[in-house]
Amino acid sequence: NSGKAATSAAANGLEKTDLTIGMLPLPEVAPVQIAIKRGFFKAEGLNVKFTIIDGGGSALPSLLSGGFDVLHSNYVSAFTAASQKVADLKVVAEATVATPGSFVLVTAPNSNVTKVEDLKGKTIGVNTKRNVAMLTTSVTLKVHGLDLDRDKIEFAEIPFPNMWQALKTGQVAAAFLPEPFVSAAAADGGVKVTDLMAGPTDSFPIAGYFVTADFASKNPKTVAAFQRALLKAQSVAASDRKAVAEVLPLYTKINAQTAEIMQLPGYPITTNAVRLQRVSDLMSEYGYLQKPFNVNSLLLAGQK
Amino acid sequence: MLEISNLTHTYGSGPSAHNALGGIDLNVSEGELVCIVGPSGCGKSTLLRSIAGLLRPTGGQVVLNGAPVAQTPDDLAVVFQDYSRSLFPWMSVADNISLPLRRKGEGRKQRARSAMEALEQVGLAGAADKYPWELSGGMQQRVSIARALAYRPALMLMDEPFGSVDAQTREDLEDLTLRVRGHHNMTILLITHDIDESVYVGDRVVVLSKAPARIVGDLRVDLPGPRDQINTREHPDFVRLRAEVGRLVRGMRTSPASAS
Amino acid sequence: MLEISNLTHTYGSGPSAHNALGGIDLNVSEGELVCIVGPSGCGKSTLLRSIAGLLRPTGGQVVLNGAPVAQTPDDLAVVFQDYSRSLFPWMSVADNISLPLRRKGEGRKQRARSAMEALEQVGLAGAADKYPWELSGGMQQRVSIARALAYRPALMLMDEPFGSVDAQTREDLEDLTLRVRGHHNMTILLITHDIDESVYVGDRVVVLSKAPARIVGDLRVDLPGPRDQINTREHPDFVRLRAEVGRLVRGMRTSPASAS
Amino acid sequence: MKHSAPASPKSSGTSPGGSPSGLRGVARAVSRLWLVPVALVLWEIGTRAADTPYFPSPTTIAVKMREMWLNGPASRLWLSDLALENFPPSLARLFAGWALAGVAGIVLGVMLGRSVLLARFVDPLVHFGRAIPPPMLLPLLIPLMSIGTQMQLTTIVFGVIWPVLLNTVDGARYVDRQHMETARVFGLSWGQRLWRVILPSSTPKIFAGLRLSLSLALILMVISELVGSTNGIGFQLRAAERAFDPPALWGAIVVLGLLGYVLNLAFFAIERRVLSWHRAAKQTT
Amino acid sequence: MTRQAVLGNRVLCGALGVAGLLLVMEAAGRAELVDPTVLPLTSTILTRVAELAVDEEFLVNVGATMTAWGLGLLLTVAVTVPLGLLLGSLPRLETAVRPLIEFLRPIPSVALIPLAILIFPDRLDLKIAVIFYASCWPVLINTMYGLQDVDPVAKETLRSFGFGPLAVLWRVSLPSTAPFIATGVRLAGGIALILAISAELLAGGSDGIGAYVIKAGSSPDGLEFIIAATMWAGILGVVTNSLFIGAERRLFRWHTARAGVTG
Ligand SMILES: Nc1ncnc2c1ncn2[C@@H]1O[C@H](COP(=O)(O)OP(=O)(O)OP(=O)(O)O)[C@@H](O)[C@H]1O
Ligand SMILES: Nc1ncnc2c1ncn2[C@@H]1O[C@H](COP(=O)(O)OP(=O)(O)OP(=O)(O)O)[C@@H](O)[C@H]1O
Ligand SMILES: [Mg+2]
Ligand SMILES: [Mg+2]
Repeated sequence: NSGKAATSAAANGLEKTDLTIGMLPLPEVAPVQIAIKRGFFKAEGLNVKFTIIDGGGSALPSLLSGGFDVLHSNYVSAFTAASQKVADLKVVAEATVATPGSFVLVTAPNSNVTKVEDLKGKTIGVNTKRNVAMLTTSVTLKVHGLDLDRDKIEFAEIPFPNMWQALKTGQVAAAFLPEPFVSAAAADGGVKVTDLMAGPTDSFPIAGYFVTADFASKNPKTVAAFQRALLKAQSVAASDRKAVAEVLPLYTKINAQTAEIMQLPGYPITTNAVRLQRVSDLMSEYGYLQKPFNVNSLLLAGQK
Repeated sequence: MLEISNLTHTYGSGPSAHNALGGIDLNVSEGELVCIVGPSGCGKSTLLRSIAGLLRPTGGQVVLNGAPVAQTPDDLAVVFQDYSRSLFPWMSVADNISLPLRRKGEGRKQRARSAMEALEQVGLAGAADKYPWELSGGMQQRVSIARALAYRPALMLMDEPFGSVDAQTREDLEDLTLRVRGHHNMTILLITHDIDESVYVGDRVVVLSKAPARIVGDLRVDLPGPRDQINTREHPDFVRLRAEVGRLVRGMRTSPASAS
Repeated sequence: MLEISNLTHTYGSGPSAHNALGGIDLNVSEGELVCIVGPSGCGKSTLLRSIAGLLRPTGGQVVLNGAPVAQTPDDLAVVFQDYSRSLFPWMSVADNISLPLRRKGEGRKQRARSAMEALEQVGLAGAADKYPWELSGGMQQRVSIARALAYRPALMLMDEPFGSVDAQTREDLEDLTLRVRGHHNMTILLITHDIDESVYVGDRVVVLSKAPARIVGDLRVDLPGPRDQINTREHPDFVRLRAEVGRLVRGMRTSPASAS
Repeated sequence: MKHSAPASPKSSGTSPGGSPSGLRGVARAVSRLWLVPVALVLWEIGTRAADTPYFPSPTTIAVKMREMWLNGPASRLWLSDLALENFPPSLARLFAGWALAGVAGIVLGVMLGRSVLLARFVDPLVHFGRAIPPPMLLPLLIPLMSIGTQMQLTTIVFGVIWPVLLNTVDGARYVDRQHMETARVFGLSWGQRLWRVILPSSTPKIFAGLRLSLSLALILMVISELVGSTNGIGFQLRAAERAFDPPALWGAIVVLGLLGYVLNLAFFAIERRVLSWHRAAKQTT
Repeated sequence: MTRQAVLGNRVLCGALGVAGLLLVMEAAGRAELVDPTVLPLTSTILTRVAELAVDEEFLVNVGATMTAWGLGLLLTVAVTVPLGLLLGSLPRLETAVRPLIEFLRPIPSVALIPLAILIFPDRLDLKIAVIFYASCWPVLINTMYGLQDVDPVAKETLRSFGFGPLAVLWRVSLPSTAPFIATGVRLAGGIALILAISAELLAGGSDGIGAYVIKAGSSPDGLEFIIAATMWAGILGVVTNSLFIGAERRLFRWHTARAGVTG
């Protein structure tokens, strides 16, 4: 099999066949696993390995130093880095867009917070400040007529696995939770205050796959091969929930049971500049970016 | 006041074990000054440390005022052979001396006075504010004597207390010890290598054999009147006793027991 | 070989300064054994440490074999007064002795042999594999003597080397020192408090005054033939010299200088 | 060592001959600090040559620091609002945590050092605790205390107590036997043994531990501000990291370094006083 | 077993101490002093701890962490002890370098990890570098403090036999400082473990306890595994520490004997 891969690699003229991808252990990256498992990468002549990371932001240096070739990162971090000119990045593909119910503002059972307006003067838990969690929560608050400064709403950084602890002990009044934490919280009596991905954040792009501009220009064929294989897997994931549930235990601790009931994110099969620009625009609106940032600079020639 | 019966001690175990005390029986009555002599390394310090409760002997027992010694007994002072390591380098000389006096319930002023007095007695009045490591060997030794004397214990154990001072100072310290003992009715055990000294200061001289230490001689010193460096040392009994002790000590070195 | 001229040393500075050496002039020729006596705390160890280059005197100089001593001179051995602290607790007795021999370029076997031999000479043949802290005070002192003897230095400095051993052992060690000195033509400076000893082993006895130390007597000891513990000590010259040294030392204690 | 004589505790610290003249003070400062400008220049040259955004040059960092923290009025020592908002709470956490850890470490350390039996029972727990990375304590801390000061202090204490504890255990356990025996013989009370013998004799080691833990406290202060905090130097550091603002990140690092240097200087001054006997006693000429 | 035998047995006493604490914690959980849905019961955690012990995947991760730990600590000792001896015996150099040391020491490695990644793309190199950075300080400081504690008479003895400063350093200062250095290394051992795991946590990686924890964090049920992995970090700490203690006891018998510490 590897012999075949090698020949096809030669035939394709790939500049680099061994790729390492840094990714978070989330349902978002299930397609990468599908592509590995079903040999989509192999078929393109690629040999893909993955490394678990803790956050797109803190792993970015690894991408820059060549520790990874491809990085799975949320857009907020990546756009911030790009606009700060810390890194010259290119989007290889979109990883996920939000689906209803996959990112929810949750409170503990018996909490006196039942609707968004009750959050005045309260603290909200997010996994990381200045990321998609805080951005979408801020947007939602604003939609409900709340203002962070005026209404003295604060954010506290708490890792997702500890969020339920923090909610139940009253450390935070409400928390931003993604799946599968939403399902788990619901099972223990957690109350959904609001879906965070609605209105201005409906189908909000969450994360994508990035390479450095340098890598993209030196390895165009490899990047194209990677895209083809990944997109194939994206469409499998988008249409076949079983396929996702199957691979989740390979790289996460999500058990089969949870995998079946949890809300899956959307797996887009195109890279949509307009959609991405929405993230960037919201980021400048909420002060995450000092000046407007045009995502076109992140796109590869074929995506524009 | 002190009854030692069949005291034995062995350091270590197995093939490298060393039998230091081979069954010591010794009674010391109150107010007595007993000198202990014996060859180097025979077990004198070991005996003394057993009496002070610093070492749990492997056999036999030490009874002090009717009670067996398990912990360090009350009202005891020791002048250690290794005096330089027994002074606390973080305290001035005066503090080193007055620290134990707290136990005697003496007030701050009283303690300072006692310390000064003791320092004067050993000829170190000027060294009160110095630190031990600023003193010469002999001065350190005198500080540790002063500490023990100022404490006025019921039982005083002295391990070669005058080994590092000059002849004249040594005589003064011997006389000082005798004087203090007389005033306060202390019981004193004094280890020395100086046979003359043992006869001069002792009421009794106990001679130990080579390891394992056993008592090979226990001589009562019956010298007349208050002792005096010149007359006592010329007294015929002194000369006789000294020769006798000398013979006993020397004998030990060539006795078959020493072959072990 | 050794010329000391106008050596002074003051410890510390300011009001608490202590003037230990007050101008010492001393010449020692090769092969001589000079004994130094003086009251406790007068500055003997200070003098010795200056000669060994362990202390930079505040004035004067020490010239050894024509060269001023700045660093520790070559081919020197010291028996420290504080013998227990000068032995290395992490090494066995044999290793303690053989360590300096490395400098002499001796091989491993040769070093072991020299160490054993020295230990036998001081009567500690059985203690080679023990650690210093397993030995009695007197045994430790003998180990440190053995170390110096095994080194066979050209110049040996001994600071109260026989203070902690019994009378018989002391005599043996005195004779041993004399013997080794004769064999290897060492120059020896020996500090002692025992006036008899100073006369018995010394070619010369130098008497120091109370602090600041000055030389108040320098007596040549002209005793006949090889010395011998019994005959020498009975020799009329011995008795005379010993009395003279005694007078000098005692005199110092009551001289007005001592009031300082 | 070329000192002419061991200084006595009274005269230690200042050079012989009383107060140092201005010139000598300058010379001393130069001998102490000459390496700093050299290092700075090398750093500047190195970063300029490398020219990567993650490693800004010291001048860039300095400009950024000035902009962030030093644009206030002279009456406040030029500290900006941002500085006043973030530095004092951090320092308070730092000192409170360090002091708590110091006291607890010394007390526990003496207990464990002197009681063989207690040590036997508790030793595994100590070494267990020591090996747990403070950030991993979170699941245990959240249920037990409230986010904010309580949890921050706990994190700091938990992180910095170990050097003090271990060094104190060591110091208290290995008091020279002769010293302990002397104390026993003269019937020193428990308290006297502790205050007059065990503690003084362990101070060199305790100070080594305290010194280590002081810098650790700075580190733990940062770590403690990573979760649930709304101000502090660590919070700013995290924010700079999130905002991909390397000069600000380095600015926080430099502040920590400077703070550490100043704290250590102060600590050193205290230590010199407390341990003067030790230095003098152990000095060879 | 008699009371004497129990109290005399180090391992047994330690186990009793641990068991006692665990019982108290379990009791607190059962009495609902702490909500078991918030903090899992001690018995639950212990089950997870036991599960991990036979979980091959986890053991591979432990292996990776310990490899980094061992190499990092080795590098630390190999570099820092000589450096500490050098600085401790050359006061002038020490004075000059001290500002830099004191500046570098308080810089948190967590802040440095992202920067270190840029220099060390390889995860093992990164871990070793970070471990070195954090754990060299206890060794350095303890070495320098230990040097101050050397008995001057011992040093003078060797000097008097004509040995040079290097020989004195090697034969007197080093051995007599060794117990102090050992304490520093023992401290460093704990810090190194923390840093190995922290580096894995922050920088990610394909293996290591920290990587396992990140993975466990992907799921709400992961909390128990995270706590269990934390327990394993502690257990590794106890194990490595007892190895150190055992070695120290062998090497520094003289030290213990001189202080009169029994057992
Ligand atoms: N490190 C020091 N600091 C200050 N003063 C010192 C120091 N060492 C010694 N002295 C003082 O110098 C004087 C001489 O000390 P030295 O050790 O030379 O005496 P010594 O003649 O050897 O006495 P001894 O026979 O008692 O050993 C003493 O008065 C002592 O207090
Ligand atoms: N800690 C120890 N471990 C093993 N053996 C020891 C220990 N302490 C002493 N010994 C041995 O016990 C014997 C007696 O020692 P001790 O100190 O009692 O002798 P001593 O009579 O005081 O001798 P000295 O007159 O030389 O001081 C010695 O042979 C010594 O080697
Ligand atoms: Mg003895
Ligand atoms: Mg002396």
